[in-house]
Amino acid sequence: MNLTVFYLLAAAVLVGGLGVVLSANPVTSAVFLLVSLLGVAGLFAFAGSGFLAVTQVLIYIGAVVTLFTFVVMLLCLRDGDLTETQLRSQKISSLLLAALLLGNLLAVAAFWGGSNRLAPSTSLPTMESLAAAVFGRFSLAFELMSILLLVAIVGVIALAQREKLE
Amino acid sequence: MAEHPCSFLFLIPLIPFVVGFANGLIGRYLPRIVPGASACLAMALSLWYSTRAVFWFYGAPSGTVALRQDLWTWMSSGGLDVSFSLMADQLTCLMIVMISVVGFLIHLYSLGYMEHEKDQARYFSQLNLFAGFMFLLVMATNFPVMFIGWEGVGACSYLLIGYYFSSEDKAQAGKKAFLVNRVGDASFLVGVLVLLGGLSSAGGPLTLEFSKIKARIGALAEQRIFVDLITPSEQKTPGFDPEDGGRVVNLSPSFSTPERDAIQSRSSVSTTTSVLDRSWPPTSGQAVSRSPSAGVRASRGVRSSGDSSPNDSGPFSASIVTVVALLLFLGATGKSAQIPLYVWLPDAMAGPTPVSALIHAATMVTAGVYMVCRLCFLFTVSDTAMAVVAWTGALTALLAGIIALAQRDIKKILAYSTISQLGFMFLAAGSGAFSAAIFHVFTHAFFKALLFLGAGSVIHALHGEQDIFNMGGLRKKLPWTYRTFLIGALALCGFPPLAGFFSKDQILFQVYSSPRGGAGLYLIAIFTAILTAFYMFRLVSLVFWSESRVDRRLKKTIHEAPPSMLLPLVILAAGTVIVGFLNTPGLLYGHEWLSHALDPVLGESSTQLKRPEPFLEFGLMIVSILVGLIGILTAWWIYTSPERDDTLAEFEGTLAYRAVLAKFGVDEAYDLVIVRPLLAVSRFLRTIVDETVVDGALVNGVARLIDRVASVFRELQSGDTQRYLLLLTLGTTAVIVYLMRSF
Amino acid sequence: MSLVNLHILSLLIFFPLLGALAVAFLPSSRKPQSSWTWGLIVSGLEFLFSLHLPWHSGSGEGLKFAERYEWIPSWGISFLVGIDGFSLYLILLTTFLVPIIFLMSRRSVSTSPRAFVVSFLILETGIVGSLASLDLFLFYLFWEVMLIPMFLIIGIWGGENKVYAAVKFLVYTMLGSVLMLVAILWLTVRHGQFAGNFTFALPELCNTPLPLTEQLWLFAAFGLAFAIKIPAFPFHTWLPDAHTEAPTGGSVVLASVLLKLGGYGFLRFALPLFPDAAQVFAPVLMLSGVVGILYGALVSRVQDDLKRLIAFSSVSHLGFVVLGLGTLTVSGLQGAVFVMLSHGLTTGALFLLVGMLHERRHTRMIDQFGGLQAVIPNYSLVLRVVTLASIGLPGLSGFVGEFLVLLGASQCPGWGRPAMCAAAIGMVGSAFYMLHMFQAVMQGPIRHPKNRALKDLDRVEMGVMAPILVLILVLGLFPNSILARLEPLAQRIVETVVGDKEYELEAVNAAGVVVSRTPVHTAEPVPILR
Amino acid sequence: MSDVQLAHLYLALSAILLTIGIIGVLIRRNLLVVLMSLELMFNASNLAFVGFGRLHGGPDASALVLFVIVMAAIEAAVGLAIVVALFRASGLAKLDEINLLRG
Repeated sequence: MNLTVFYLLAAAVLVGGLGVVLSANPVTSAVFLLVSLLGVAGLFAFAGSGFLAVTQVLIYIGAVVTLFTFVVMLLCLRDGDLTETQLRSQKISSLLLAALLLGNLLAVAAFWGGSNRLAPSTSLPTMESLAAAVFGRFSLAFELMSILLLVAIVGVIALAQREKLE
Repeated sequence: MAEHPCSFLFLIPLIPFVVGFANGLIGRYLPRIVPGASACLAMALSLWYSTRAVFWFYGAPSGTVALRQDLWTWMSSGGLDVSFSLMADQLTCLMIVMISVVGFLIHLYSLGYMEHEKDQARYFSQLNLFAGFMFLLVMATNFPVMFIGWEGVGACSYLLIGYYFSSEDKAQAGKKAFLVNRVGDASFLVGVLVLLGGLSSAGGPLTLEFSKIKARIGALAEQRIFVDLITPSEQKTPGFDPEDGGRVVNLSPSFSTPERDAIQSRSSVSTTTSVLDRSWPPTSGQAVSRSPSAGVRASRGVRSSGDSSPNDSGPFSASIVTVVALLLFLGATGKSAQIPLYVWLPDAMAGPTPVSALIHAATMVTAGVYMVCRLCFLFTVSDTAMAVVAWTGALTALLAGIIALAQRDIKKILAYSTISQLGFMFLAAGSGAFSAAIFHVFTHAFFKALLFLGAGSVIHALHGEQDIFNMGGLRKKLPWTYRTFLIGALALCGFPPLAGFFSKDQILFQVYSSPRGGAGLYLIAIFTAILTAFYMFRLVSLVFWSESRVDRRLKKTIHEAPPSMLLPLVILAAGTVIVGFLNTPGLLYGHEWLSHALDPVLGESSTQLKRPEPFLEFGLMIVSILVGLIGILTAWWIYTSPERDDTLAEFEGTLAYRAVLAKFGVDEAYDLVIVRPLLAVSRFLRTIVDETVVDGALVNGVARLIDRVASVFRELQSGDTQRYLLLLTLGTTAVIVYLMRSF
Repeated sequence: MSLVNLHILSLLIFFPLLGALAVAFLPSSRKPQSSWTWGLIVSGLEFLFSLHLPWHSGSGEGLKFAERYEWIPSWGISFLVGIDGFSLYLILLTTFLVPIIFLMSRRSVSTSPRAFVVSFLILETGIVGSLASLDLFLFYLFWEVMLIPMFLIIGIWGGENKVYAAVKFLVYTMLGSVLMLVAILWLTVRHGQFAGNFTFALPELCNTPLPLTEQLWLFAAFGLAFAIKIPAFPFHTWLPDAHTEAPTGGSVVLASVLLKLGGYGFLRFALPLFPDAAQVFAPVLMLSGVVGILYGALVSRVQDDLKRLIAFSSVSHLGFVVLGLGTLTVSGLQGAVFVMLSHGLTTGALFLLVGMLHERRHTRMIDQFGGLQAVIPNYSLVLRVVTLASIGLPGLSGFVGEFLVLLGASQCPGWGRPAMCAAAIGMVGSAFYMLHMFQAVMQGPIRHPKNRALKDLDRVEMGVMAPILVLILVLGLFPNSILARLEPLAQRIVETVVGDKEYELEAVNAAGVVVSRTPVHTAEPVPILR
Repeated sequence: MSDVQLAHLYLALSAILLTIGIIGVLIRRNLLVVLMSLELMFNASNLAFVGFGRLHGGPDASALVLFVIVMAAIEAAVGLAIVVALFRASGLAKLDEINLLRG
């Protein structure tokens, strides 16, 4: 049963991603983004780390995508703003390059010769172990991350101030 | 042979210097009379001290060759000590007395002449500075100190010619004078340094003191004497014994250096022997064909070639002396206006007339003659140099005399006559009659200063009119000027018993009879004497005798000069009458006092007849008097009576006349050959070489190259994030490919 | 040795720096006028301090006022300073000129005088430091310290084309000095290989036994830096731009002192360090000198900007310096130093005078002037004296140096004599352009009505010019005290270069006491290091 | 099925997703879409982490994913703020028209 589930989720992820990239209207691409992110969340759950799935749903769907949609609505881009002018040559070259990269990555994924020490698959990450890791070994990273958040908050506020800008 | 210390010599140049500086700095703020008066006072003091120096010198213990005062060490470098010291020997005494007397009189004259000028202080300060430098020049004991005076007088003359600076061409004349002089000065300096190089390569202490150099060259000089006198037959020199000549003939490498020098130096004889041959009209027909000298000449033909290159740093040889002498003489031609550097003197007449009288007639222009005579010991070593000096002098005298014939500007005529007289002096010096040259310097200082001052008072009376064809009939208007000017003119023409007669006659006689002179030189000189008499009395008759051509308006205002201008005229005229008797030839029951006085300085190196030839001398004397009379009378006959004007006019149409009037276009030639090409080259260097090649192509070219290279890499920093991502992806792919190569 | 003598040099080096800090940060110097006053006070005190040097340095050769403190011992870098005749007079010239520059710039410079004063004081530190330092690293440091303030001075207070000139100056000089840095490091490493210790101190680095080819490369690197600075012939093109665009003060200090550091560098470093290479390069120097003399004279004759004319005249005069260095004779080296001093005075005075004219008339084009002598007699008197001095009229300062250089050339075998003749022609050339300049500016009729209104020198300007004129006269008449001090030094260099003797530059021990040094390339390390 | 195969599948999926994101950033000019594509790339990396974590066990992978999610949130916030500011300032929402810093 599980492989079919995986394939469904993967399909959702990929379709969502392609939709994000290909849809002309930012609103639709936001919706597609939602789809793709949900798929990723499902994959997290499928991999057995439910906490990550929950976080994914809360932060991404709850915060990020909403934010995107707000901004899209806020800017209320007219169709004139959406016509994208760009050289075909660059598009083609980037597609080629992406294909090359994809090939390489798939090759890596395919031929990657496992790992010499396989962990017992029973040791799924529990909440406790995760908390211990985050506040123990990764405490420095955690602090830095919080500082980064603070900075980001301040920066966003500064950027979003209206009167500074005209 | 000692040098007697003298403690006040330094005052002679110092006083004019100090007063000159003071006038130059604060003179403009003093009452009008002060600068002139103080300047005259300074000159009077210098005159007093120079006369005192003369008496001190003759009161000095016997065996004194010179008074000397060592002030301080000017430069000491690499074994060469240049001491700032002054001296006074017979020659210097004569010069300083002349300078201070004439200088004082001209300062006095300037008081009257310049009284209407508003910037008197500058004039008198520069005049004083000039006097100071002139004293320094003649009192120097070594080359560098002499060079101070040498360049200083040039600078002062530059400043004084450009006194009326607000007119373009007068400033131009000043600059021209300085530049032409500077060429000579550079060659003078090079000559000194080559001499020094010769001394150093010869070993022994480096020195630039005249006396020491004289000692160093003395050995050479003595050997030269008898080499000179080989060609004149031996009864001229009792001291000459045949086996000496024999020893000179068979050269062998075993000779010691001075002897070999002597022989090498004889190499230059062969070049001038043709002159020497002709220089012995009656008696030397058989003297020339004597074997030894011929054999010597033959044996020397080969080795004479290598010696005479300027870079010859071999033993101190006569060839170096030749080079040095020629370089120094080029300097002399610059300072005292000889071919090829005479062109500045006529333009120098742009200065105020007293300046022309003092600097460009009496003192500065004779500095070259003084230098040659001061270094006679050096010049006489090289026959080439002596011949060059003599012939340059003769040709300059002739050329200037011819050009003077056609000039209309009264001062230009006098200027060219000055050049011509200087030519006479060099002719005398070059033919070994140094005392005669100095004697002519002395007399010429008096009567030429007199002539210039007279011309000055004429110009003064005519309010600046200088064209002699707009004058005439001034004999009545300016009686004193006329008389004094006439005396001067007669003296210049060598009319007895005035000063010019004795000096010029002595020169002519020496040139004719000296082994270095010769008939050719004598003929040129005598012809020039005719020209001199002619153009001088063309001047006199047009200015004073013929009826007046002055235009009406000026006629009323013509007036005799103020006493402060007349007094110097009268004194100089008196001097012109007197000074000739300083050197009355023995033939006229005189004692040639001056020549004998100068003998210690000039004697041993001047080649003169040891035995007087009365008939020859008397004959030449008569000839020169007659020549002078001819010139005077023709000039009078042509220019006094108006009915010859039309013949003159149609003569003035001829090509020859116009060529002479155009001074043979020498100035234009120099301008075309030297000045314009130099400026063209400069512009080429500036625009093409400097701004285009060196700066443009090389310096900024490199900059442009770097700029181009950088602009290629600049594209990577386009600021386009998407391009960055492209490159990033490319790099990642490359890395992965590299990592996956094993599969 | 008194306490003053022990520390006078570091005082002289760092006092202007402190002054600069004071001017920069003291609140009392907010007002422009007061910053000028501060600058005058500081530089005046500096001048007084520097007067201590000639009075207490006694006579004879050797280093005076030496100081040595280990700075970075592990790399053998030490703060090692000391002066002898070569540097003494250039230091005096510097400290003498800076107050004058402040006096003159006070009226002309209006934009941000504080920065002006500060950068000039820093520049003074750099100059004095590089003149006094005997440690190659220290020398390089001060050498670079000089560049930045000069760059700012040209680039901020300069004329129309100032940025181009400033950048050109900076890049050009940097190029040379960077190569010199490479050479310094190379030399130190090699010396370390030979002597077993690692030092930048000049006394130990002398007589490092290097093979000829290596010496040639190193000499070329040093020589390029110094030749650009002098500037010798092909490397001169930054000079006219820098001079023309720089403000008056900048031109003065550039012409009077900065250029001299090139010649000083040859005397102090290039010749003693690489004697064999110096002998090889001597004809090149002579050639470049002669070409520079004639080329500068001709080119400056046809300039139409006064400052450019004087700049090219500097090229011509400094050609004499290069020629004198190339002759490798005592007289030549003495003459080179003396030409540097005299040129520092005359050309500095010329730039000051041109600056005064520019203040009054706001142009430097020659054809804008003419006949000024009638309007401003005192100015023309001063200009005339300076002109004659710069022409090299004997009795004024210009002649002595040129005469000695020519003397040296005449004693130098081989190409000496031809070089001498060419240089003598160059003396005519100097009259050629200077008199042209004087006539065009001062004489002839007054063409431009503006010129009738010019006002003559005022008291300050006279007070500034008077000491310069007096110095010109004194140097011209009594040069021998200076020459006597220079002679043994020049003698020593000549014996080292020509006569293969060891260069006996006294070593300085940690206490700053001059001790007679033991030869470097003996087995045991030199005692004075750690 | 074994964890190894699953990890391979996760890796493959993350590779594809990453490529899609890159393509998005490369060929789209609309700032919002570019940002979304960035989000896609973040998620791709997360997938890779989770895959490895599944393989190796232990909490580290999850911790890293957590941090990456926070990073993504930050990035989105800041990026959107910039977009808004830019749009207010110049009415631009297109990447190639924003080149004020272009050298």
